[in-house]
Amino acid sequence: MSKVTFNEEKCKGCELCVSVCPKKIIALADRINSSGYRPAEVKQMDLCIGCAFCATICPDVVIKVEK
Amino acid sequence: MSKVTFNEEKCKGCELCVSVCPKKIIALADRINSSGYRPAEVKQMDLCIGCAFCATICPDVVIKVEK
Amino acid sequence: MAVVFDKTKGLTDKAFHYCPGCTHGIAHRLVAEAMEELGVLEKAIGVAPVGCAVFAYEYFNCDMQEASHGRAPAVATGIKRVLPDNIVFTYQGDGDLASIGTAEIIHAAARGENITVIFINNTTYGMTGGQMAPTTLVGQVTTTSPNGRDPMLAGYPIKMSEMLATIEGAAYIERVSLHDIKHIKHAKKSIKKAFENQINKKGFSLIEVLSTCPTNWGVSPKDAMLWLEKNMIPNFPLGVKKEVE
Amino acid sequence: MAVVFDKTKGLTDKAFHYCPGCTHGIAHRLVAEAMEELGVLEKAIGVAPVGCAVFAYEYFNCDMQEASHGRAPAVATGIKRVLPDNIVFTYQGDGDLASIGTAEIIHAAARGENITVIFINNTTYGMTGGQMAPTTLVGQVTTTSPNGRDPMLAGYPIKMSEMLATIEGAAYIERVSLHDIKHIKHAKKSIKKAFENQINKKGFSLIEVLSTCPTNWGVSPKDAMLWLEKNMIPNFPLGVKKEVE
Amino acid sequence: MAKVLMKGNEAIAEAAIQAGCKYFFGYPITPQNEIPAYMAKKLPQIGGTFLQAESEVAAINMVYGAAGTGARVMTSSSGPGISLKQEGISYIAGADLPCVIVNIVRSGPGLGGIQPAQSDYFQTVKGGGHGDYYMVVYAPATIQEAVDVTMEAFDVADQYRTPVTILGDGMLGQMMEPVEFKQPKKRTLEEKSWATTGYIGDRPRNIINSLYIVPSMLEDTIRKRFERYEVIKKEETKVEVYNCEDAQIIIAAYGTTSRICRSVIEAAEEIGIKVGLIRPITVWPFPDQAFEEYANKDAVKAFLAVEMSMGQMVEDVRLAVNGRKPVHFTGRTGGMVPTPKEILDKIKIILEEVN
Amino acid sequence: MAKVLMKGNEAIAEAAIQAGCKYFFGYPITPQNEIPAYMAKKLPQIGGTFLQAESEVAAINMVYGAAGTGARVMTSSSGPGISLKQEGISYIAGADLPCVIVNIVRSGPGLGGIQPAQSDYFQTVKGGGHGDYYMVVYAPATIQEAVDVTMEAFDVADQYRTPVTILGDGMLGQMMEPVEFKQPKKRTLEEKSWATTGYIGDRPRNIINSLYIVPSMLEDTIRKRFERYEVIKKEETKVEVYNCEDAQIIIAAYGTTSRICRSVIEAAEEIGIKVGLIRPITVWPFPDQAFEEYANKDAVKAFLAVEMSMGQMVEDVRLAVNGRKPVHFTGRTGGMVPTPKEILDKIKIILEEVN
Amino acid sequence: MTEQVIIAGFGGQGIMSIGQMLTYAGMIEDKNVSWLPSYGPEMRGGTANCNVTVSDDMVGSPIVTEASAVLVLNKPSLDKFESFVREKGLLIVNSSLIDKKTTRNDIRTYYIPANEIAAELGNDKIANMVMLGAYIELTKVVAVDSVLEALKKVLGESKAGLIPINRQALERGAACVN
Amino acid sequence: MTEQVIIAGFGGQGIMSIGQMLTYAGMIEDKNVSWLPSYGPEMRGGTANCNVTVSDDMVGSPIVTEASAVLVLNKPSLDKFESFVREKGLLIVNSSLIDKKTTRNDIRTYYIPANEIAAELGNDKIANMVMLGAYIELTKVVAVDSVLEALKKVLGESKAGLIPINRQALERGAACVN
Ligand SMILES: Cc1ncc(C[n+]2csc(CCOP(=O)(O)OP(=O)(O)O)c2C)c(N)n1
Ligand SMILES: Cc1ncc(C[n+]2csc(CCOP(=O)(O)OP(=O)(O)O)c2C)c(N)n1
Ligand code: SF4
Ligand code: SF4
Ligand code: SF4
Ligand code: SF4
Ligand code: SF4
Ligand code: SF4
Ligand SMILES: [Mg+2]
Ligand SMILES: [Mg+2]
Repeated sequence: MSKVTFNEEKCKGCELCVSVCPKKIIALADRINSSGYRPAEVKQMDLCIGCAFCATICPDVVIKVEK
Repeated sequence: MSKVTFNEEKCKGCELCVSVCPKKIIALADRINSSGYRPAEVKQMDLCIGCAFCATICPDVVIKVEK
Repeated sequence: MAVVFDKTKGLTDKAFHYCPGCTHGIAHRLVAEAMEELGVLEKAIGVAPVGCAVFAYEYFNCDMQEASHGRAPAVATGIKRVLPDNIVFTYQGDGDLASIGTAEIIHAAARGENITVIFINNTTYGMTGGQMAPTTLVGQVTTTSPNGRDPMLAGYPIKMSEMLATIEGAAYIERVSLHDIKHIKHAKKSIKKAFENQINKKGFSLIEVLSTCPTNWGVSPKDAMLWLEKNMIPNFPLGVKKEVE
Repeated sequence: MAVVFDKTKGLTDKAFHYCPGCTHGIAHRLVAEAMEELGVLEKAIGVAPVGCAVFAYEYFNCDMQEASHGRAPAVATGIKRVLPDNIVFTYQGDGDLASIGTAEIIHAAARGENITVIFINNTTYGMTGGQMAPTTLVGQVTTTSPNGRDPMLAGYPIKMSEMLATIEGAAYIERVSLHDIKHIKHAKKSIKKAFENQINKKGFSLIEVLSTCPTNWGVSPKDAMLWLEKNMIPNFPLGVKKEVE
Repeated sequence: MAKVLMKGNEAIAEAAIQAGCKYFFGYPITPQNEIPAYMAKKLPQIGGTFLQAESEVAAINMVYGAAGTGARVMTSSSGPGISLKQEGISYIAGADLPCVIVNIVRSGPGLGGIQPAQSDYFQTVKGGGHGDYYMVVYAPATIQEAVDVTMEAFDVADQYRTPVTILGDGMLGQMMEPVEFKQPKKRTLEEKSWATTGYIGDRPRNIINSLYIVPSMLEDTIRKRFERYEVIKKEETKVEVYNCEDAQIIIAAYGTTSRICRSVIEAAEEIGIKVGLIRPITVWPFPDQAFEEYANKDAVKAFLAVEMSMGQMVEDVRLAVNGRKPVHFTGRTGGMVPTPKEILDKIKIILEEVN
Repeated sequence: MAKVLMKGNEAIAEAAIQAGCKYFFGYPITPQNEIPAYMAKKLPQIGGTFLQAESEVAAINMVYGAAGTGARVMTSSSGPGISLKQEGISYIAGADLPCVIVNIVRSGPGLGGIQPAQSDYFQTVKGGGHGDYYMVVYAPATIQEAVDVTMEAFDVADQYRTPVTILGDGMLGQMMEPVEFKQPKKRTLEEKSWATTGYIGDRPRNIINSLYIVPSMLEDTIRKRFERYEVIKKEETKVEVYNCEDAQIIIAAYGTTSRICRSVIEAAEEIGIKVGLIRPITVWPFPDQAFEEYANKDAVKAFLAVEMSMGQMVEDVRLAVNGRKPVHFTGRTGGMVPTPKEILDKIKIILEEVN
Repeated sequence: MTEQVIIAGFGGQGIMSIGQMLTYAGMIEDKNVSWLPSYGPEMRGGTANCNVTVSDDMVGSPIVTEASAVLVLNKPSLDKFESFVREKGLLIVNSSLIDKKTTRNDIRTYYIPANEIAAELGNDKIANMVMLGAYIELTKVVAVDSVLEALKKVLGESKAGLIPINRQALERGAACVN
Repeated sequence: MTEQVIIAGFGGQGIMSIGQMLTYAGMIEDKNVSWLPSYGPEMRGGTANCNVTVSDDMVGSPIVTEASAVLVLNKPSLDKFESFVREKGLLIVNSSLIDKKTTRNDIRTYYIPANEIAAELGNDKIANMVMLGAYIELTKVVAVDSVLEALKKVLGESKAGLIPINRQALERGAACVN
């Protein structure tokens, strides 16, 4: 199993991670961070394969991936 | 026969005309023009073939060639 | 559990000010990772441009100088001539490098200045609100080409990499893209090589990075990636334009 | 008796201030003859540079503007955009065009500005007493490369024509030489074509003219011609670099 | 024509077009980007040309070329961009070419900031470029005035063959106010017989040039230009004198700062202090006379220059007042805007000192 | 060390080298070409670097980069080239970088001429670049003095983290006089802990920058810089006061012009007129005090500023004299040099007016 | 009458446009008006605000330092601009996004659930108009009709269809303070 | 003693170098000196001139407007600088290249066939030294030996072989005015 953590306060909700996740498990949350963005989060962490595509494309260095 | 005339006051004695004349008939005069240069002149006009090489290379538009 | 991916030490903790989805952020990370991996952060001196990356001096975790618009290569030259053993790089946009800074980049290349240049081509002036850049595509609408870039009026986009490749002093010129994972990974390798060249005193290296500006293109970050792939790459073919062994 | 050769009406009667044997004078005459022959003197507006040819405005028998150092292409652009049907040309040295004016010439080419550029490459800054130019050859001694141009310090000479030929907006780029009669005659043809292109609205044309500077090279005018042939031509190959039909 | 609500930058651009400006060469920089954007949209519609130059250096030289053909032409920029234009401006002045330059001032030095400032006064008014020359410089306080002086600027440029600068600031450029476009009073302008338009054979060749290798000839051209400057001083100086009768303190302020000072005048009135305002509308030529006049009045105890800078125009105020009354300064810089309260406090201190 | 006969330009270059300048970035322009030529020859011999930049714009930015590493660095130029450097100079001032700029003034505006002039005074002294800043400006009158102030300039630049300009003119650059090279008085200079030399982990990252997007922060940096300016005014102002005791007329002149004025003093003496000379050696900071002192003396009837310009420094003289005495001006421009006779004639006229 | 208003919120909340609308409306009613935006490199995503003056007299300084009214649409704006309201002035808070209450009691404060109301009206984007409606109702500085006329000019005739929903938003805002 | 000299001729006649030599010699003798060239874009081929001051006092203006002596080596220079000689001053004319006579009779004028003498000495290039010799003889401003020492410094030791011919030139010049 893999673990993906988001530095939520830095996320800008650009959805690039959403678009590249091969497992389609990332989506924006409903809450708003202090900059006014809806941060991304992994909906089903157990499906994550730790490919780090999300982290590779994230322009704001929001994501940490462990495996 | 050809005729080559020099606008002596403009000549700077650079000898480029001297160097390209196929007939080797151009040389610098002994006199000095008002800018302090020895102007070029044709020594044996009768040998001139009117090729205008001299005029073509003259950087100061000193030379007129007639044929 | 092993860490597969984490923020590089080459970046400070400061949050980027870039717009959501802007690939400037990716480019920053790749440069920072390359420097960290090569162990040169401690002797690196970066030169930030005027452009959206103007605050790069707050992000790269090394000594930085903020240059005036377009003059980063000259500033880098001044640094490198004093400190030839340090690692000096510039990070510049297309307005900065391909427009106002044309002379500076060309002559840095011509001198074979042993520096690394990261050139972010996003076909527009992001910072000032989306004006036409020298790299703006034909037909592309910007605030200063409101009817789309008309080559009769404003000419054709400049291919800086191809032009710089004609210069003898240039050691390594490559154009890369950030529009998908595969290309991002390749871009990383190229950027790293551009720094390695400097370490090995090979001379002037420049990586042109095709990048997005979702804000001024008026599309979503995801669509911006697609637009880049579909419109920019045909106009700006990827690949190594020059490499001296 | 028929006149085989006489001063063109394209030149005023003012004597050139150039040094003895300097080929700037030949280049002037060729440009003036081309304009006279094409009948465009009356609608020509020339732009003089800063360099030895700074007084060109006194010699060309047409309206003239004197531009600041390196900016002749920008000045010409300003003129041509107002008067698209006039004939606008610049006459620039290698310091002017290939150094300080790099950005201006490249962007005029990129815009496909419909102007004619005469580029006098004499590998040095004649006017200011013989400093190194971007086109100075490796090893060439100048006042600012007193031990000969060292590529490690100052890079390699720039081949402007080759570089400009990579630009889409450029319609016609050729390098010619003035070192002997044959080449002078060819140069004349090329210069004339560069003006014809403008008349036919083909866009940006530039003729790079290899030229001598006997004064700063420290040789006689005749030896300067030989030096040009022997040293410059191998470094700056003659010929058409780009021609759009 | 009815009033329209416009951004300062756009209003200036529209005013230029209505004044017959058909050519614009510029380069983007905040806070003046709406000017090129407006020009890019509008000029092609009237058969003019907008061109984004590769740099400010190129832009000002394109202006030089176009102005040399006799066309009405404009450029605009701010801070760093205006600095880059100094060589070109000096050439334009030296070649006696008419053109209009808009400077929407941001804070400096260096990259500084993009908030409004008035710290380019010296650069604009004393000649940031090399050599002996001046430009006519308008410093409008409202968008309406910006429109009016921009339209006039083209006439003045042509009449005296001089570059003219519109000195705004970020605030003036970015704000919106209602404006009306009215043609300025008609001037009789000479034909531009000096322009390089192609030599048709019916006139001598024209040459646009600033090089005079013989010093006495260069001196002659400069002296002639300075004679024209004297005429400009006489004919074109503009100033607003407000509430100065019986004023104890007279504020000197231009541009948007003067509007803040107006609020101060009311506030001062309320606490029994009579404050006047001399507002240069042209900062070159500087309205010396207005200052001289009030410097000689007994009621006036002191002058106070207020600027968004560390104190630049204050020197011109001092020169005009010439020691007859104390001249004080207060200001903010770096994009900070002085508040009415700060200014009023300063006035109180001055009055205490005086009494 | 024995005296050597040197051209002004070469002497300045040698002085810089002896002051520890190891880097020079320049671009050719008359009349300062001997400076880069000298540097090109000498710097490689001492392990330094001479680089001919692609333009003045590039040169000043190379200076910025090198100065940012803490190195002693210089550039030189004239007229058009100095104008092109204005953006860079403003950045250098805004980033608090020390460096030395040599301006061997030629006549302007525009391409102008290459003969000596002093018409770049405003540009140099009031800030030709954008924003609130000043530079220390030395205006030497002899080649010896040029050498002395050049050597001092590097120390002053480092001590106050400011650009320093040596304001010469074509005459000073081209003439030869005997000179001696003496180290200036030793100053204790702080280490350049702010320099970007690579972050070795034992100090915080260093950043060379002039951008402050928060106006209050920008204002803070500017105010701090202006506090340093106050110290400079107190500590570094230099002036020569010559023959001013009992003088009826005091001439204000700097640089080579002041030498012409010296000849006038003798000539005036001969016909019974007492003329003094106040010669600013720093034109920024301007020696206000010297003028104030003599403005208060009864013997002094008037001041006369003499310049190779249409009158620029005269404004600083007026500001210092502040109306206490009349301030007159005479000058030549365009490369013309005022003659002693002209100046003496002017003095006679002034005295007639006064009496 | 001189109204000096600060309107502040996130970029994208329509801060600038209601400011312009108010200014336009003032002009339509032949009042003296000015609109001054804050501008900066961080416009995107960051906070946005503008100053509007509507007055019977000539507008002096376009900068509002002592506001007759402040409209805040997000929390950072409340923190930043609360103190700008002059004594007895008006503070209008978008309570949909701001859970905090003002600490000042020398001013008149209204809490408007602008986003909720906008959502009810079926268009998230018109929360700004709800806020404006409340402000106009409280001050009567301009007539609702003038705002709608301004809107027409701004939107262009083609989007005239959006007028009714905007009117509703203004009215719902007004209703909140009645 | 203050000597203010103008030396003028064609470029290439060695105008600048005799000026420098004189200046150098003055410095060797611990006098106050200055040398000021005319400079311009037309140095080549055009006329060249320089101003030299040698004085016991501090040098004021390095520009010579009222010359104690003028040395002219070609005709345009005579035309241009004749008027610069102050009353009772010295004018030295290279009569080899200048057939004209001066029109002034308030000054002392000497005509030296400098080029002929140089040709006699077998080196066309030292006509300038002949002129300088005449000048020094007339004014004694510096010693001949000082000039030769200056020459050594300028030429460098390697060209010391040229000293004798230069000494001869100076002497022949001096002889012309004795
Ligand atoms: C001399 C100067 N000119 C103009 C500007 C204004 N300016 C700031 S950023 C920029 C363009 C940036 O575009 P680019 O280099 O493509 O970077 P991007 O924002 O697209 O990343 C301009 C013109 C400036 N600061 N200085
Ligand atoms: C801005 C500026 N920089 C420098 C100069 C000085 N300058 C005059 S001519 C010249 C170089 C000319 O060289 P080039 O263009 O090669 O012409 P050439 O004289 O060799 O024909 C320079 C640097 C100037 N006039 N203006
Ligand atoms: S690591 Fe891969 S699978 Fe896991 S969330 Fe990221 S992109 Fe999706
Ligand atoms: S890519 Fe990064 S910034 Fe964008 S939504 Fe995902 S985590 Fe957030
Ligand atoms: S025309 Fe030909 S042959 Fe006659 S002189 Fe000239 S070069 Fe010689
Ligand atoms: S080429 Fe012309 S200038 Fe040269 S010597 Fe011959 S005629 Fe004279
Ligand atoms: S404006 Fe464009 S380039 Fe700049 S940060 Fe935003 S998206 Fe990126
Ligand atoms: S210096 Fe050189 S280029 Fe200039 S005129 Fe003389 S020979 Fe020609
Ligand atoms: Mg860009
Ligand atoms: Mg050249």
